[in-house]
Amino acid sequence: MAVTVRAPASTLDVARIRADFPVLAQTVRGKPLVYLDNAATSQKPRQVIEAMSRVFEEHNANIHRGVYEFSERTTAAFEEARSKVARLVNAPSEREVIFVRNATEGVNLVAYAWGRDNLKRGDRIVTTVLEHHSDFVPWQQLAAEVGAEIAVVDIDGEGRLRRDQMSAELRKGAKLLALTHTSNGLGTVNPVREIAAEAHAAGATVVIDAAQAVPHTPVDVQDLQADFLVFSGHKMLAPPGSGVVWGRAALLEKMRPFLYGGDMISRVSVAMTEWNELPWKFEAGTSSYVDAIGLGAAVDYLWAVGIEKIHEHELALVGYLLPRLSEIPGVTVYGPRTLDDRVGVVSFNIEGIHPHDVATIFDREGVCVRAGHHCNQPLMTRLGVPATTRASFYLYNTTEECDALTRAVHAAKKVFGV
Amino acid sequence: MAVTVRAPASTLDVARIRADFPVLAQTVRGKPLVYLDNAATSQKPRQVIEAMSRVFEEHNANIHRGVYEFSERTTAAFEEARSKVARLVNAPSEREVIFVRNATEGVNLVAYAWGRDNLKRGDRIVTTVLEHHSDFVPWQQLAAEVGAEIAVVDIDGEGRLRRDQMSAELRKGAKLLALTHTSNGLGTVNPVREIAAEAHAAGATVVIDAAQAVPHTPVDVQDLQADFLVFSGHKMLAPPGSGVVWGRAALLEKMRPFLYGGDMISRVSVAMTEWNELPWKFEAGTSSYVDAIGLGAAVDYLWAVGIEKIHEHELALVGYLLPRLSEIPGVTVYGPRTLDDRVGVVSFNIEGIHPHDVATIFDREGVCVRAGHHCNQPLMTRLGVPATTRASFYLYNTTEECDALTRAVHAAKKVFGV
Amino acid sequence: MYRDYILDHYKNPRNSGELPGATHTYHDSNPLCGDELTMQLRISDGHVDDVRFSGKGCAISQASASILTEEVKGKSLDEVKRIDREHVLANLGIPISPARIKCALLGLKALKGAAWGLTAWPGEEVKAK
Amino acid sequence: MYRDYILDHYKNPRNSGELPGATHTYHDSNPLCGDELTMQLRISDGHVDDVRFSGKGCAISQASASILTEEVKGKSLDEVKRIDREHVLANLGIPISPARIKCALLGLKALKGAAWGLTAWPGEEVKAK
Ligand SMILES: Cc1ncc(COP(=O)(O)O)c(C=O)c1O
Ligand SMILES: Cc1ncc(COP(=O)(O)O)c(C=O)c1O
Repeated sequence: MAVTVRAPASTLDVARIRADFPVLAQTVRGKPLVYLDNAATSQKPRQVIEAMSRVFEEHNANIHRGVYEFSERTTAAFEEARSKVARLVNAPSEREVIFVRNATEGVNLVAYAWGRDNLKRGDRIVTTVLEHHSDFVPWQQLAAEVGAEIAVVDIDGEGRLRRDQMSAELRKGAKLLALTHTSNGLGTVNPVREIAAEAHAAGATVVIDAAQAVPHTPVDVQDLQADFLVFSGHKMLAPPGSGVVWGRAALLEKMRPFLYGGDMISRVSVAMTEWNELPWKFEAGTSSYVDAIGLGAAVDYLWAVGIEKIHEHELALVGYLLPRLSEIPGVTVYGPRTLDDRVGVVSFNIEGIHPHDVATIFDREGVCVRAGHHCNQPLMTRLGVPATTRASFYLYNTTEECDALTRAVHAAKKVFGV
Repeated sequence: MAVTVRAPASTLDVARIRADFPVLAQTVRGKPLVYLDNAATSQKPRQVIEAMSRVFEEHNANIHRGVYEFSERTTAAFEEARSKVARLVNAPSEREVIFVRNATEGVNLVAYAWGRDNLKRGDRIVTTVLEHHSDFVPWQQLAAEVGAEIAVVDIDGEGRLRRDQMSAELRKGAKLLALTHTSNGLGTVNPVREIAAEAHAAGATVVIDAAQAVPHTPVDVQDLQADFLVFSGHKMLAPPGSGVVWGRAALLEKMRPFLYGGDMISRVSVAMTEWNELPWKFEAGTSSYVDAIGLGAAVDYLWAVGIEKIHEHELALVGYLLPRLSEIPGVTVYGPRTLDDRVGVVSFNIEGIHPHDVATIFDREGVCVRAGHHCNQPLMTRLGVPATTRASFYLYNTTEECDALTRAVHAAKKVFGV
Repeated sequence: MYRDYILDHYKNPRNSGELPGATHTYHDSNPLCGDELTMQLRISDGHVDDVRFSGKGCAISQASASILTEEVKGKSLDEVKRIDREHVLANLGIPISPARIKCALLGLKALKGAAWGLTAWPGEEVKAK
Repeated sequence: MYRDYILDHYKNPRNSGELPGATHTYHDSNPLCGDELTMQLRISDGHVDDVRFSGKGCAISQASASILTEEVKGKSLDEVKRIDREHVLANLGIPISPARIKCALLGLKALKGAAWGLTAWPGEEVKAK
């Protein structure tokens, strides 16, 4: 399969960026670390690691309820992180930004607190074969519980959503659209704004899984016309434990809470409970406030570099890798063959070698890639493969690392004699 | 109110312990920090802070799914933390230890995944007026949803559970007992083992809120005969974001999952999903693995010091403070007046000064205490006060800090002329 | 934070108690502290003829409410509606720490609720059980 | 990890295919990798008369199963039931990294399932929808 693409130029000072990431100086079995598993999780710059340690070392205290300076300082840092996230996705109000553990908990929050009260027998949920399990299984289970139907829109041969099918499904009527902004398996970017408009016209509420979007491209919840949007901090330089649900205040206010307990209440008596205001109504118990503060520091870092520039940098790497990888005999690349509407995810297989064997051999070369179903089993079934090997980029990756990857492909072929 | 108690001797080398906690060297408004809000959250030793940074700096990668060395190392560290937690509470198997964000999420997990399928109209839930909102509101809301009844057992004048009433309520029949091991508002320790036995005899499932127990006293889930037990890492030297549900495997296996998504599945197709094995069936999406690894380091630290010794140290501080505080005119102390069955929590009020004003004045003296309802509104209503001032100890506190507290009481009285 | 001025208003609240013939009444509370506060206005000809507050709670909330009642007497309803947070905080004449802002502003919230004739604060309708 | 020995078993699996007259059959899989494996035994007089496996997946899982089939032929059912993980890993003669252990042991799991006459692995009954 020959692929030629016009690679845009990157304007990032990658050497300087790499110096901020202590882990990138590590070696694996004596070889330099080539970390190409960013769609699974990103590495963290020292600015984030230090922002977290600083809380513990300088003013740690539980937030919101303490009438003393340390608690006030920690609360301020936590709420400041919320403001940064709100600005990042252009949320109309910070009240709409809820901290959760990860994108998965975010989808579940919407499914439990909005879905159980708003979906009923016979209602239709429209989703796609590109969804990560985290944006599929919660809806599948909710549908089974309430008796709703699920329509799963297919992709074309290049891994792009079948827009015709999507429109047709929405025209049949839908109560909910659950759509991934960006596919973690193939790197496809969906035309969310257009589809959301059609979904709204059909009367559907729109939930966007932006776990692979917010880290890599500018995302504007108002421009997309989403109703809910979820993402995970750990894929965007922040620690695991820092996830976000953004939701329209008008919807969040009408919803029942999800988790019950401390901090999300305003008043509790034996007989009844009043809820706290947004966003705290959805944050029960002690928040992962240090993780959230880490996310705030990550947003600062991404802003300073420039998210649009990061996107261009990743496309430059895809533009570099795609033709080189595709020309190797026996290699099949899945997903978009051009740079339009895609991010820095490259999924492929080598004929005659199982992806797990590929990843094991790569590991010996210091190259970290993912091999498996990528929490995308319906997509794997659709592609007719048990698994793929996936390389995914971020701001610190280089063309030299792409070369290391192609060298590793040759090494694997040699071992297996294919 | 005169109180005399025989204070046990502490055998901790507190100076050495304090040297491990960077935050304790801080000053507040020029005065040494006196941190007495440990029931809200604890401070962290450098061993924990460094264990977390080390992951980010040396081998960060997403867990469970990566076929390369960094992922394997991080997975091993995460699962090792689980083993440590299992040993800490003497769980029969690591499969029974589920990582959640905090105790609150833990109770909600049980309420959603066990409660919704096992409680029905007319069933009785027995609980107590000592419960934290996190072990009360989830049951109150579930009861309202399914039509179950809630019986709330009272306390006596010293803040100890009315055992007679508890037995009587259980004898009436109960499907669920939700019981706090240790009161965060008063420091009372409940006779959990005896009550659990009565609850089992009545046919009830037993959920224990051990958020204030595991950090301060040895807890053995097998000895207590609990069915579920929850606690939070951040109250025991670990970061916020590291909570635990322990549950009997036989119950966990029969339960539906709670959160749906990546990692908690074994196989997903468009039509159906199979769940992963325990404990991962209950851990959807990317876990807060760095927080969990921090909890593992915290367990190591607590073990090295000795949890029984920590308990004795705290009782020594209560034994020192209680008589000195009680003899100040206008001070009312709530909760047990002896050292039997209690932990290092001292709740009090000063006549004529609202607790929030007390805490503000204390803060100017560098003394951090909590003022408010402590997420214990039913208990406050029972005590007939809007709020209390609460000092709570941990392994690094000293008798000098108790003196700073009593000096601050006098300062507050002087300001208010009472 | 506890200047004599504040403590004096706390211990000897002005315009405290029940207001006979009140035309506007609003109750608010701060469940976190257990502060409770009711403001009552008697309006005639669009002006505050008389004002009273009653409540219990911390020194900051009670003193702030007391100071506010002194100020609004005789003001027009429009003037009352225009009083803002900054003004109330400046009136107290002391730095208020973030955790205590709600205490300091409870009186203003109740006053506004009364002046606008509200029955519940927008967005804070009881969402119970 | 990929010694010639392993690659040879992967490319030229021994005892591969369908076993006519099988008395014991067990299928297992590793959804994470997409590995699938069926073990079939023909037991007579308490001994393994013949054995076959079929499946698809990574080199480690397929080679490990192939090696195992060579070993069990002629063994008593009791001996087969006693084969343990350590033995299988030692048989492979290469260090297996933690993430690949499941691959290396899939053949053993299917063999045990067959030998014990299981229909599903204990604790892994399908808990769907
Ligand atoms: C007894 C008790 N239960 C539950 C909790 C809730 O803990 P978290 O906020 O970590 O969920 C607390 C913490 O204040 C507590 O003291
Ligand atoms: C598109 C997409 N959605 C959801 C998720 C789930 O993210 P998390 O595991 O952080 O909840 C991922 C992560 O793999 C993803 O790529």
